[in-house]
Amino acid sequence: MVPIEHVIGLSSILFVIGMIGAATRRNLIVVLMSIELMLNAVNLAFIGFNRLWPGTAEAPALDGQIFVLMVITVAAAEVAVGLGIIISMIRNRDSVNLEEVSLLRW
Amino acid sequence: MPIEEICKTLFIILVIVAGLAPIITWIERKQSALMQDRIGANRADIGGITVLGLLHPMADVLKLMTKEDVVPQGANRMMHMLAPLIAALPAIIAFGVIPWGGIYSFGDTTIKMVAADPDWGLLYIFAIGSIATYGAIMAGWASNNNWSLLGGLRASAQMISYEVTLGLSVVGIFMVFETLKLTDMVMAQDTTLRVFGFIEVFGGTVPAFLDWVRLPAWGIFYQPLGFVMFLTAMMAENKRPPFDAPEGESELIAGYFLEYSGMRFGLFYMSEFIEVIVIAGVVSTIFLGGWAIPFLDQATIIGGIGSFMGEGFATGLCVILHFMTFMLKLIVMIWLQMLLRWTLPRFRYDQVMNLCWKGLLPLSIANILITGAVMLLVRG
Amino acid sequence: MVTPTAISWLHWIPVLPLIAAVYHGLMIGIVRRSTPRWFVIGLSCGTVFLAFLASCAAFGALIGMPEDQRLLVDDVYTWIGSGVGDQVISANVAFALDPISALMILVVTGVGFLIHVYSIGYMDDDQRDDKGFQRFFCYLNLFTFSMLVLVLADNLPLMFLGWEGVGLCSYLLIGFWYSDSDNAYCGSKAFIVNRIGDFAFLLGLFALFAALSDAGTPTVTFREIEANFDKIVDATVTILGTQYRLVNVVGVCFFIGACGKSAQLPLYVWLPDAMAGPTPVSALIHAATMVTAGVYMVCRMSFLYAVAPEASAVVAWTGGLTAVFAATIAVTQTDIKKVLAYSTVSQLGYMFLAAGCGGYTAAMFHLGTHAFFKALLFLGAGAVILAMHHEQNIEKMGGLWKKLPRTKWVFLAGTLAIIGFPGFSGFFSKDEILVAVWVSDVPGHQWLYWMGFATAGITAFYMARLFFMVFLGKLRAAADVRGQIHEPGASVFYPLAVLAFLSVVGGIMGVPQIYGDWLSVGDSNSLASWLAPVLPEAAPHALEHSTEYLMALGTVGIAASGVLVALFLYVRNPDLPEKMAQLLSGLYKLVFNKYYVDEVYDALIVRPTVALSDTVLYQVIDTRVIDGVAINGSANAVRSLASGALKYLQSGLTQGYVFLMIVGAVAIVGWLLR
Amino acid sequence: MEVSAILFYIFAVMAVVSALGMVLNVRNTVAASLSLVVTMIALAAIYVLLEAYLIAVIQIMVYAGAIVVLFLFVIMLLNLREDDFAPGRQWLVKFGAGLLGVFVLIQLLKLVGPGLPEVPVVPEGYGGYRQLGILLYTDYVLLVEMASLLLLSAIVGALILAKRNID
Repeated sequence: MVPIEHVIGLSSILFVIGMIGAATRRNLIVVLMSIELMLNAVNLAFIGFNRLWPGTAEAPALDGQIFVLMVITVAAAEVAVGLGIIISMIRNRDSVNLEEVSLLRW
Repeated sequence: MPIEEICKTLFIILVIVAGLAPIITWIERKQSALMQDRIGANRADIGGITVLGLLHPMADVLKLMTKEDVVPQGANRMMHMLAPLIAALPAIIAFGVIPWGGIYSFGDTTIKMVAADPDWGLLYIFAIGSIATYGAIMAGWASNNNWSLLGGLRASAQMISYEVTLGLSVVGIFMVFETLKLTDMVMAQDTTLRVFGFIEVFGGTVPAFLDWVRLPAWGIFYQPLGFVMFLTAMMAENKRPPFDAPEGESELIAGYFLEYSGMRFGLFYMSEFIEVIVIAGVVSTIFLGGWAIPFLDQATIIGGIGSFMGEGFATGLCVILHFMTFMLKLIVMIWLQMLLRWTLPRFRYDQVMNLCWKGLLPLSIANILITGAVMLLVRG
Repeated sequence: MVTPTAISWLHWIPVLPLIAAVYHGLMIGIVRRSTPRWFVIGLSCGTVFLAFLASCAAFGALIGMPEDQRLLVDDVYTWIGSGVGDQVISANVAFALDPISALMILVVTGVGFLIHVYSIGYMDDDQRDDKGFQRFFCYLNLFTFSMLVLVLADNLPLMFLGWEGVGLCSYLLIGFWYSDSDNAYCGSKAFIVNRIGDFAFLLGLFALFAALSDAGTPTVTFREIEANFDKIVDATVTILGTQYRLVNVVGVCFFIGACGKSAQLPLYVWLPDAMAGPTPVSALIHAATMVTAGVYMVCRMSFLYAVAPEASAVVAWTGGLTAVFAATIAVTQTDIKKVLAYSTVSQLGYMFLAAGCGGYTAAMFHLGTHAFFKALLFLGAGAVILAMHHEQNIEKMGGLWKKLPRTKWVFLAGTLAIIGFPGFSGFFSKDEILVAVWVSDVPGHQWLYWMGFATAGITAFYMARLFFMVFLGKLRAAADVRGQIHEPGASVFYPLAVLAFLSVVGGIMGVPQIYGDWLSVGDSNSLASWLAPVLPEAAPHALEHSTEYLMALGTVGIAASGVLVALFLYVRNPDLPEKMAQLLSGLYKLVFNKYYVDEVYDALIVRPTVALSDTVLYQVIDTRVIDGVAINGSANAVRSLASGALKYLQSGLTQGYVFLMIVGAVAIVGWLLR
Repeated sequence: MEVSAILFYIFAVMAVVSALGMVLNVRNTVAASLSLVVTMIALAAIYVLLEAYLIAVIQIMVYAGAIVVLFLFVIMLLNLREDDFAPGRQWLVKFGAGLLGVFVLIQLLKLVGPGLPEVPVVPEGYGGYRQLGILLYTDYVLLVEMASLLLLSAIVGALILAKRNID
């Protein structure tokens, strides 16, 4: 198996890609997807580190994987709500362009 | 080692998939003809020979291969091409984990009658099944056609919804067999279930004559409700009648593969039949004891026959018998699906959804609860 | 060190009344549906009666045990547990039954039950608000519970819990008729005055615990304190530069607490006002049980006071002064309940006098007898008040001898008991106290003795005065009530009868040995021998019998003279008192107005406090500082900051927010990785 | 260099490329989401290589099978075919984001750096559903409960957001 540094490197690359996407794209759906990508990158890091300290057969140390499960749960909830927001947004102003939703400002 | 795997995979693809699927189209034709009281599928002939219409599949294949592959205007070409593959591929590779025989040892070599036997086999099938959604979605979206789009929408919604039920309805089986490994599941079912054993739960003792009343320890006897729900959900995943709202002819001409023709359409078409086989395989593996012969487990056969005809011969015989049993069950399940497909009318779309969310989902959860309670009672 | 014996059902004694109280509370507060009267009565009185039976059973169990092993403990659960290693404090909800508390629970549940029964008749005509009846019994049960917790407590915190509980119930019951603002005021007064004492009590508790934990044995359980007490006997504390012995400080602190609860100088002022409550309350709480809690506590901590002569001296002198002081006030009061209230104060002073002089047995003895006859007197007064249609001024009574054929006898019994008529309970207990004072080595104990002696006389005088003015002479009642003066009902009378019996013969339990010899009864003072294992031995009994006879005779003599004076003044020629009042009007006014103590307190403490809190605390601290600066100021600051600068960060562009988030995250990570 | 390493690099490249494809594909949202799916599946494969089997399967089932399908569903429902986003006119943001990204990437890589211990052999049953399930329902049961609460609230919230008129 490759050294874990590479796995972490991959995860950080993905994370940065997602970050840039979240920061630059103005399509709300794509922003959400970029956030998903960031979450996945984090999951990858978790899995990698957990692979590095797997514990023993008697006392397995699977905290990383369990955390990944939780992250996936959160991601699912986030997507549900986010898509709800998108739908209501489309319904109200017929667009998913982030620059058009700027009511909440000074 | 890789050689063995490759052989198995080829066996699956060539024999079961490529071989069985066309035959199933023929079966379906015959079945429908039978039920509609007509003589179906008997025209195709080579020099006047019609082998019960068995030539029809070949004719179909020829026709599909020779037809032109049309890509409509303004369609996303790449996705339009990719969609059928994505639809067909999961169905085929889902076979990898279905055991069509047990684990046999000839002297020092052991043979596993399954291509891949991961610890998480059933989950693998679910995962693959969830990928299959994309075929429909991509097809519906890529072919630049409103009906296709609607079909794709319906398909995706329906498949996501039923995946939930699919997963939950077999949790009871996980709990009973305490494994996700399909081979282990079949092993666990290769025995008998004492019908009156529940008496001991309440502190009684089973009288001997009642102790002889037994059933094969099949999942269906542990989880009748789970069996029904699982079969329903699987068939809904397959988008065949009565769950074919996504491609309902009367509403959306052909749904998501409206714009397809030639072999690409053929792939969609085939994938449904392959899916039928997969369903039959999975259901008979989980619920009908796979290759297990009722009341006659492997050890008994090998021990019994091996005693006077030699270990090796007995094992070989066992292999054949098991394979036959599995095939038999497969055929039965396929036939059952055909029966349903030609019996039931198409559900309306909202009915499909209601059945999933308001019918099967609560039922499956209740099933889990009941199973847990009973297991607590029985196994402590 | 007595090894405790486990007992499983002791906690039911307090819990039973609690059940009733909780039920009533739920019914009144949450369900808000009125319960039928018979059920209220049955539940309240029934639970208390059951508690009484349980107490008797416990008492029997205690008697059944060997002399020096009499300690039953019911450890219910750990209430406060904290600390680690050897620095651990653990206060359990544990109930301990030893001879003292056995005596107490018998008194509390027994007298309490009688008073419950009495209340049925007394509160029957109480129409002031719809739930009044049930509310009254709710409080009464709650009080019984708290009192039982107090006396049964195995450790100081739990005792303090009961201590506070009885204080609360006293407050609730004094202000029971809260629709009249005076009553509410009196309740608050009682509560606040008690706070002072409780504060001192807590200080003593903390000091004791601190010393014990310094000594390496942090504990709050009575018997463990007693066991480890020798470690801290010689400990000293420095307060304001001067060094005191710890035991004295703790003793004084506890005694101040006792002062608050038991209405001693200078904290007695609340008790007379407490008479605003219903009469059964005055009888139960402010005569029989609660106010004796201080005495009980001093006896409970007697091992401490035994080695703290200065503290004991404080106790004794405060008790003695209170006894005389209150007695003199009682002479001039005209409200029947006020007279009894001051008499209670002075009798409590008696008890503290005894306790301070090391006569703990005598104190407990007088506590018991006093519970009987003072409860009897109050209930009798209540009966009279009922008969007079809530007329409490004795100058409007008189001549009830004919009108109340039954009540007068029980009242007479109570009066004789308190003035120490030979053979009645008060006689023995008072003598015990005086003997204990005489033989004690408290500085100036002769003075204390003469104080007690004088008090006996004054007590006889004012009690006789009360009795004569109420029952003898001619009827001075208002015209409208004259016609309908009637004997109260059975539920009022029979408790009186029982209490009368008890206060007549109650002395049997502690007949001093001299009379024992006289009656040729070995060990006649059964109470002393009963309490002997738990109470330290009083000063060596260095008196020959002749002296004791002489003292007893003196007491009887002065009491008799007091009665005769009263007879002369109030029966023979009833207009003489007026003349005397005119004659020495200054003194009369002084005494009649209770030495203006309330006014002095008002001027010295209440008004300055009110003024301070009104001007400084409210107008400056609260309005200016807290409201002005802390709340509005911060709000204004935030608002100006936001409207000035921060709002421009709200560009409304989501990308901008994401950007800022990322920058911040990067900054944090960079800081962490610096 | 053994098989698993080769596979890992293949899947890594696949993941990065498809992620870039998702982020940079300005015109076609559906294509973007499909490339996200590819990333997910590649990641799942990498999980398998890291012997986190259950997580891999769940990754496919939840992310690929449910979440992205939901994205696609919404995209199709709203029929966002041609992206109506005017290009350019925010080169500053893009530039800054790129710069920031590079900085963060360097930071992260520096943070990881070399010097992690050698990859050990996994114990028996590592990453299987048994151990994970046992852990989830013993040590982390509170976490599971909280997750269930979270999902419930998410369902309700999504319903209220998407419902046309709450009645």
